[in-house]
Amino acid sequence: MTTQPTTPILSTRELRKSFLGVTAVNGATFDVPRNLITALIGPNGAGKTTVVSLISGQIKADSGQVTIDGADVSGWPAHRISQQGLMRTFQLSRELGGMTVLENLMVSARRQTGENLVNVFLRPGAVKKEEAALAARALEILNRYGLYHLRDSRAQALSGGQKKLLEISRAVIADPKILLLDEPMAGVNPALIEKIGEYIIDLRDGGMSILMIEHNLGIVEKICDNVVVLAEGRTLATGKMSELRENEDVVRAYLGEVINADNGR
Amino acid sequence: SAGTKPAPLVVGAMFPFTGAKAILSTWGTHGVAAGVYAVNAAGGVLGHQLTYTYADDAADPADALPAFRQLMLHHPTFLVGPFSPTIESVINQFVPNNVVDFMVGGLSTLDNNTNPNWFRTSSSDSNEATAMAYFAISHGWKTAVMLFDNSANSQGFVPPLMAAYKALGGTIQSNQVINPGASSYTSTLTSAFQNNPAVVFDSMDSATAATLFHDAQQLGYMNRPWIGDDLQSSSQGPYAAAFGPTVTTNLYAALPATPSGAGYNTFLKDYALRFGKKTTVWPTTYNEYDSIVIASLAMTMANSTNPKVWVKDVTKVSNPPGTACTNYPQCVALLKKHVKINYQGAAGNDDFNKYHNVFSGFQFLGFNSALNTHQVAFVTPAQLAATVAKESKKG
Amino acid sequence: MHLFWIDFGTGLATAAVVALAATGLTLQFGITNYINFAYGDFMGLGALLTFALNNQAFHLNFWIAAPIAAILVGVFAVIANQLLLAPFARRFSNPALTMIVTFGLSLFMANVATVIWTGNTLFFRMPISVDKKVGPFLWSPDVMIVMGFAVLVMVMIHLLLKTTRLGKMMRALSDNTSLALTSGIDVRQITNVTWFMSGLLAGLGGIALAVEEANLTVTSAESYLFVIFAAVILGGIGSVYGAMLGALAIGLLTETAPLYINAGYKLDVGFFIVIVLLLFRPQGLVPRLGRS
Amino acid sequence: MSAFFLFFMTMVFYVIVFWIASLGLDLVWSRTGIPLFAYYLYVAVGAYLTGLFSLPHVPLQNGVGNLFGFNLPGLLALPLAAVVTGLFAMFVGAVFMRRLRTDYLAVVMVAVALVIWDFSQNDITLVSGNTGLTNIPLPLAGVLHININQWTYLYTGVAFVWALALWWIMKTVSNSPTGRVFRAIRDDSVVAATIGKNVYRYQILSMGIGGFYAAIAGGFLAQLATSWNPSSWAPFEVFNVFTMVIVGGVGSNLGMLVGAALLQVLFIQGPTYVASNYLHSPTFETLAAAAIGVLMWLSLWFRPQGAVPERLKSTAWYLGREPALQETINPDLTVEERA
Amino acid sequence: MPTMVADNISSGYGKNLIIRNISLEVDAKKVTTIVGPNGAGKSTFAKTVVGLLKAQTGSIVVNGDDLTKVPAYKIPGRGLAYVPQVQNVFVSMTVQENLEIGGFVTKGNTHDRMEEILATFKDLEKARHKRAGFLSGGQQNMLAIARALMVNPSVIVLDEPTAGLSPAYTNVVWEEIGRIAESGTAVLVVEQNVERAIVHSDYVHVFVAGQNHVHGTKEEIAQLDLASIFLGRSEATKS
Ligand SMILES: Nc1ncnc2c1ncn2[C@@H]1O[C@H](COP(=O)(O)OP(=O)(O)OP(=O)(O)O)[C@@H](O)[C@H]1O
Ligand SMILES: Nc1ncnc2c1ncn2[C@@H]1O[C@H](COP(=O)(O)OP(=O)(O)OP(=O)(O)O)[C@@H](O)[C@H]1O
Ligand SMILES: [Mg+2]
Ligand SMILES: [Mg+2]
Repeated sequence: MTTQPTTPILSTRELRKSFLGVTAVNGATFDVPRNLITALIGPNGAGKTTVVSLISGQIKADSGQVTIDGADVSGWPAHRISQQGLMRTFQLSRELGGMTVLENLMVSARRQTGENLVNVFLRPGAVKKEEAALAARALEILNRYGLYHLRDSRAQALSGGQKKLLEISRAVIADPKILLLDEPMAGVNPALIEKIGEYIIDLRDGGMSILMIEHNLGIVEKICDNVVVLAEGRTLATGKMSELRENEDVVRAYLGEVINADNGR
Repeated sequence: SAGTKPAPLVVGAMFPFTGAKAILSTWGTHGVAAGVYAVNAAGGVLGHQLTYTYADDAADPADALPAFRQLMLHHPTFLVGPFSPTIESVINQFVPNNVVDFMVGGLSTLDNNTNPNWFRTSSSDSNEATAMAYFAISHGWKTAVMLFDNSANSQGFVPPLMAAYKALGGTIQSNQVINPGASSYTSTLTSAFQNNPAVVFDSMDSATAATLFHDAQQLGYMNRPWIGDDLQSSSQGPYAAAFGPTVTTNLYAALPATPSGAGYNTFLKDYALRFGKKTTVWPTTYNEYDSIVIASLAMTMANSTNPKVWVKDVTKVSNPPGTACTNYPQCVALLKKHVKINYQGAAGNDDFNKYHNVFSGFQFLGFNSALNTHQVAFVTPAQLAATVAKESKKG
Repeated sequence: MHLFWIDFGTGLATAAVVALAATGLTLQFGITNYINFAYGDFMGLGALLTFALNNQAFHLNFWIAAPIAAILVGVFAVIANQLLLAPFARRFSNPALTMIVTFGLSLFMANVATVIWTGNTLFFRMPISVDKKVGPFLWSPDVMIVMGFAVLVMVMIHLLLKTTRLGKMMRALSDNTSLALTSGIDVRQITNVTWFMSGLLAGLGGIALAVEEANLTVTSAESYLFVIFAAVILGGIGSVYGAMLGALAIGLLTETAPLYINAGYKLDVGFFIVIVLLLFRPQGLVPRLGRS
Repeated sequence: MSAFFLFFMTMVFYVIVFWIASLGLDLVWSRTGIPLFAYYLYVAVGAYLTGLFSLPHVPLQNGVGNLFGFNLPGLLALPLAAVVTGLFAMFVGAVFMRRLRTDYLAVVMVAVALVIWDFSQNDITLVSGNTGLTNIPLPLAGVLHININQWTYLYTGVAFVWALALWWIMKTVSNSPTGRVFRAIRDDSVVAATIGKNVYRYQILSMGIGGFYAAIAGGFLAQLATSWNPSSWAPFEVFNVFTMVIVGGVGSNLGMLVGAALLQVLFIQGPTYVASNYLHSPTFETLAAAAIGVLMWLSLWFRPQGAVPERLKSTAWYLGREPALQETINPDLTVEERA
Repeated sequence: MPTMVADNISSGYGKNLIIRNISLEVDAKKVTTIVGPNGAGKSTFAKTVVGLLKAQTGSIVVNGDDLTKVPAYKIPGRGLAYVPQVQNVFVSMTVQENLEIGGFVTKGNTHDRMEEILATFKDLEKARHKRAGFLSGGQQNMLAIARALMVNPSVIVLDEPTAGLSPAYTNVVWEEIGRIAESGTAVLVVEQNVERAIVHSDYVHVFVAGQNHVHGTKEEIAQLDLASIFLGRSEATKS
């Protein structure tokens, strides 16, 4: 939080998406400030995961606009958005099960000379050197996230919590400008939650901007600089967690009573 | 030297034993076995007995070459087969590997063959097609539809049949390519028969024919003559069985050569001796039988079992001029007396032209209610030649 | 116009055959979530067993032999599932591998059937039926029986799935296998029932196909398999009603197409439509909620 | 003796050809996760194009002919055909990979192969329908003035050199970062896209390489048999190649050689020989074909990793040595044993 | 006598054992909770109890009825119901059909029971003819629990019923759990959130690395330094 953010790193405008007649996202509009941790909270089925998938391009929006670092990326395919400097993790971990943990990280790195076949055959030396350097960097990250001893196991053999960590380290190695985390703490034991919280703060201090979905309000309060509340696919409120606890709309939609089953969905 | 018998001579036979065309191997093996039986019963060739060995080409060109190499392991002096689908993938092997081949099958692309070691003992489909056209016109059937499946064999009929039919003054109203194995041909038939043709020419595999005939019955199209190729010629065969009630008046099948006469009777006798009286005489068996007799006679005449030597005598024993002979021992006896012979085989005169093709006449068969065949007409080689001459005048 | 209606009638007859088979295929897919490439051979087995009972072994009347044969195919399908497919599906979560296993089953069945029945064209012993004009259509009594029967089967399947306990259990299983197990559904038994029905319908479809084709060979149903697939995919794989709809569409399209294009390509019309449809609507006509 | 050697060489030739074919399928199917049931289509396209490139133009007459022909030397026609087939495969990939989910893709791929097979049988204007291409020239035979038997030896050698080169290329590709991206797509294509890989482009690339390999195999088959027609490539023959891949070991380049040899010798050529020479009955052969299905089941069940299993790439493999880094034991992350 | 007794259970996937020699008891009218770090084997234990995994050693007895060798699909009929953590409803079927399926294990008419349950779960009553796939995550969890209750089980096993639920729903679900226990059912809950578990349950088991590390009443457990038990990584499962 050294430089005062000028333009938001990420912003969405009037995002809309429905599945088979069910509206999941209905005009979500919010900004993610630069170099801060922003939480995206809201009741189950509010459309949080869908919003993240719309931003990262896994799902095409019915309408609306997404801007990353000033560039309008609406309608771009997922890989191009990712190359723009955005990384995401998944609510239900999606590891590359048949590859080793080390390879899970290596494959995620950006701009590899060897990912072009021409270079593989014409510049084998350069590719080889780059690979060794990359492996070393991946090992460092694995060490930081406590996965070093698992480097040569197949990723599918990891436990639930380890897979969450793998998701985060796989995003980190790509050194994104903005990181989207979908419930990184869900199903993780309390001790690890603390730890992951610290890692996320470290990443922010290293210059990354973060948007994380989370139901654990304790941790949200602790580490997030900024909170966006989503309900029924719409942005309900934004602000600091402490302010939002006072906000009646937020209390009604999320913290207090259960929403009625007939409310639109 | 006394007491030791000369080594047997090997005949290699290459047929599809597996795959969709496996039925052809039944034909081929019966013909080869009958021929070998006939020659051995008469004391063999130059004192050698004949034995035979088979290889499976599965009617697949990619499998034909290994099959050929398998046969060569037995050092055959000549081969019988393969049928049309695979001949092109082995034909270039015969000269370098010093083996003579006798093929059975109508593939019209080989009508102008120049390979010295290749002979065809069955008449080309192009002749058969011409005969079918001639037969139809001679009955006054001047409008026709053509229903030929997409196999190489059937499609080989199409250009010569069209040319001949037109040259003789007929009109082809519709030429449909039949895609085998469909569940119905109703729509194909309805569009083909729109203009009420006088006659139908057809060739297809038996399963497809069963479906198509069934549909044609439903639509009432079986009330006119259908002229099929030699596949449809067997007594109680699947085509006749599927044709329906009008089979006795409306189904005709072309059959190359003249399975009648002395040569054919000799063949029938040998066939019955080898397989028993009741065995079906499969199509083309007389062609394979003739192939073996002709090769054996050529070896006898050349007094050599080396293909390089005797291949030159193949046409000499089978073509005129010469004393006609209709069975192997009789022909051998004449050759021993240094008489020039002209073998008249089971399939007819077996005279090879300069492209090593035989050019036989065709008979047309009809069926009785028990689905047995009887000859309805015969188209002579001379009539065919005249038709072809007319075509070139028109073209 | 006259020709069009005759072809349309044939299309309906074809649709009946395709619908029988397609329903069986899609039921099984719904439960097991992998495509059975041996389904064409199941169909063929139905026709071949009918042939065996009709012409070879007991010389039963065709209309008696056919249901017995179809039931035997059902039993065979259960055995094939128990001994081969279920163990593979349990062991390998990747359905593509089980798909390859069914490919192997197809190869196995086709070749063993060739050993038993040869590759020759076979005919049922049944009287030749004469065509009848029904409205603008031309149908033989055999084909009309097949069509009526197909409609009856479709209605029964609808009632089974929507109203009976067994049907609801099947739908539950198709939705989520392990949850069905812990909800007290005997998954193995329901899976077997499904395979039995799938086999039964395959057998019936194969027999109907042979009746329509007026003959059978060991591989004729196998080569028809992709027409069935086309119908199933068109309707959205795993969806029973979709399969019925798809069958109707494929039957009518392929049989009327030759009025406008070379008849040699009429089946390709079906494939072509499926390919184009999938490019624009990848989930089929009737998409299915649930497993994604 | 020479008959035996020629037979042996022909077998070797087939093993080499199917090694090449299974290398290509292995890349597309086992390493990129595309259920390419249309693989034999590319074998066929390669064969047809090799023929057309090396044949002269034969105008259609009496239902036989080829629409075009370039009279190129066979040695050149083969790689040229493979390149064109690779581009064709990429085109097919570009059309179908865009939207389809895996099981639809599998079926649609078979449908595409069947439609084109149907077309190749029905259409007589392009490549003579079921008659197909004939008299495809023997490369080099005319130049060196050798007969077809000597040529068989020579060309088996040529095929072997090709196979070695293709093996080395495949090895290099699969060990490269590009190969790693392929495997990521196989494991989870959504993840591959989120980490910035252009999944579609890599899938098409994989299809292109696979098409190239298939075409080389097809071209060799056509040149050896000097002919090619629709019965040379019933689309379901692809099952044999899948079995080679499974038996050899998915993802293993040397495994493909083992799989190809095993299937060709023990399950295809062997039974044919035994059936016709000793048993005089095709039943045995048919049962051997059925046994290929059984072989695949047994192999998948008892040795799913195949004869030569794929090796995981360890840290040491990447670094070229054991990692020097010692794990920092993070005191927060260790289990504290309590009594 | 406890309603359910699990004695000396060991189990795992394939050849490697994940949990070893675990014993625990669940009493009627009581909420018993299992907590523990990720990978400790909590879900594995739950799956073993309900027959999804085969117990390598030990026995499971419910109301004196030995269920150890009983196949999974017969277990609900014997009074032991299970609600998995994820994918716990039949998404393509309506709420009512989901409940009907829950009733299939009993022979008799389940209509009255369904009305009874729908009366308790007001949200579900309103969504009666909706397909379950269109419910929100929390409502789906609710439906799953309701379905398990259709047969009046003696024991109900809930695997992380509140994971990923919003705070509001989390409260609702815990209240419901309390009510279920009051009605006479023995409840076994697997839970991540230790604080919650301690508040709402009567008895707590702490699993660490596949073993029942400590257990006691909620008061006893509250005394322990749980953080240091939890802090740690589960051992890697190398294959
Ligand atoms: N692929 C899909 N098909 C159909 N409906 C979907 C799909 N994905 C999401 N939905 C629906 O969209 C709505 C929003 O879902 P989403 O997963 O975005 O919610 P969420 O806010 O992330 O909830 P949670 O906190 O439970 O993860 C839900 O009603 C859900 O059922
Ligand atoms: N299907 C499986 N195959 C092999 N190993 C598995 C499987 N499922 C879980 N495991 C392993 O078993 C161990 C225990 O898993 P389990 O799911 O029981 O943990 P848990 O205590 O429920 O953890 P969490 O709180 O993360 O859900 C883990 O190490 C995990 O890797
Ligand atoms: Mg979510
Ligand atoms: Mg768990």
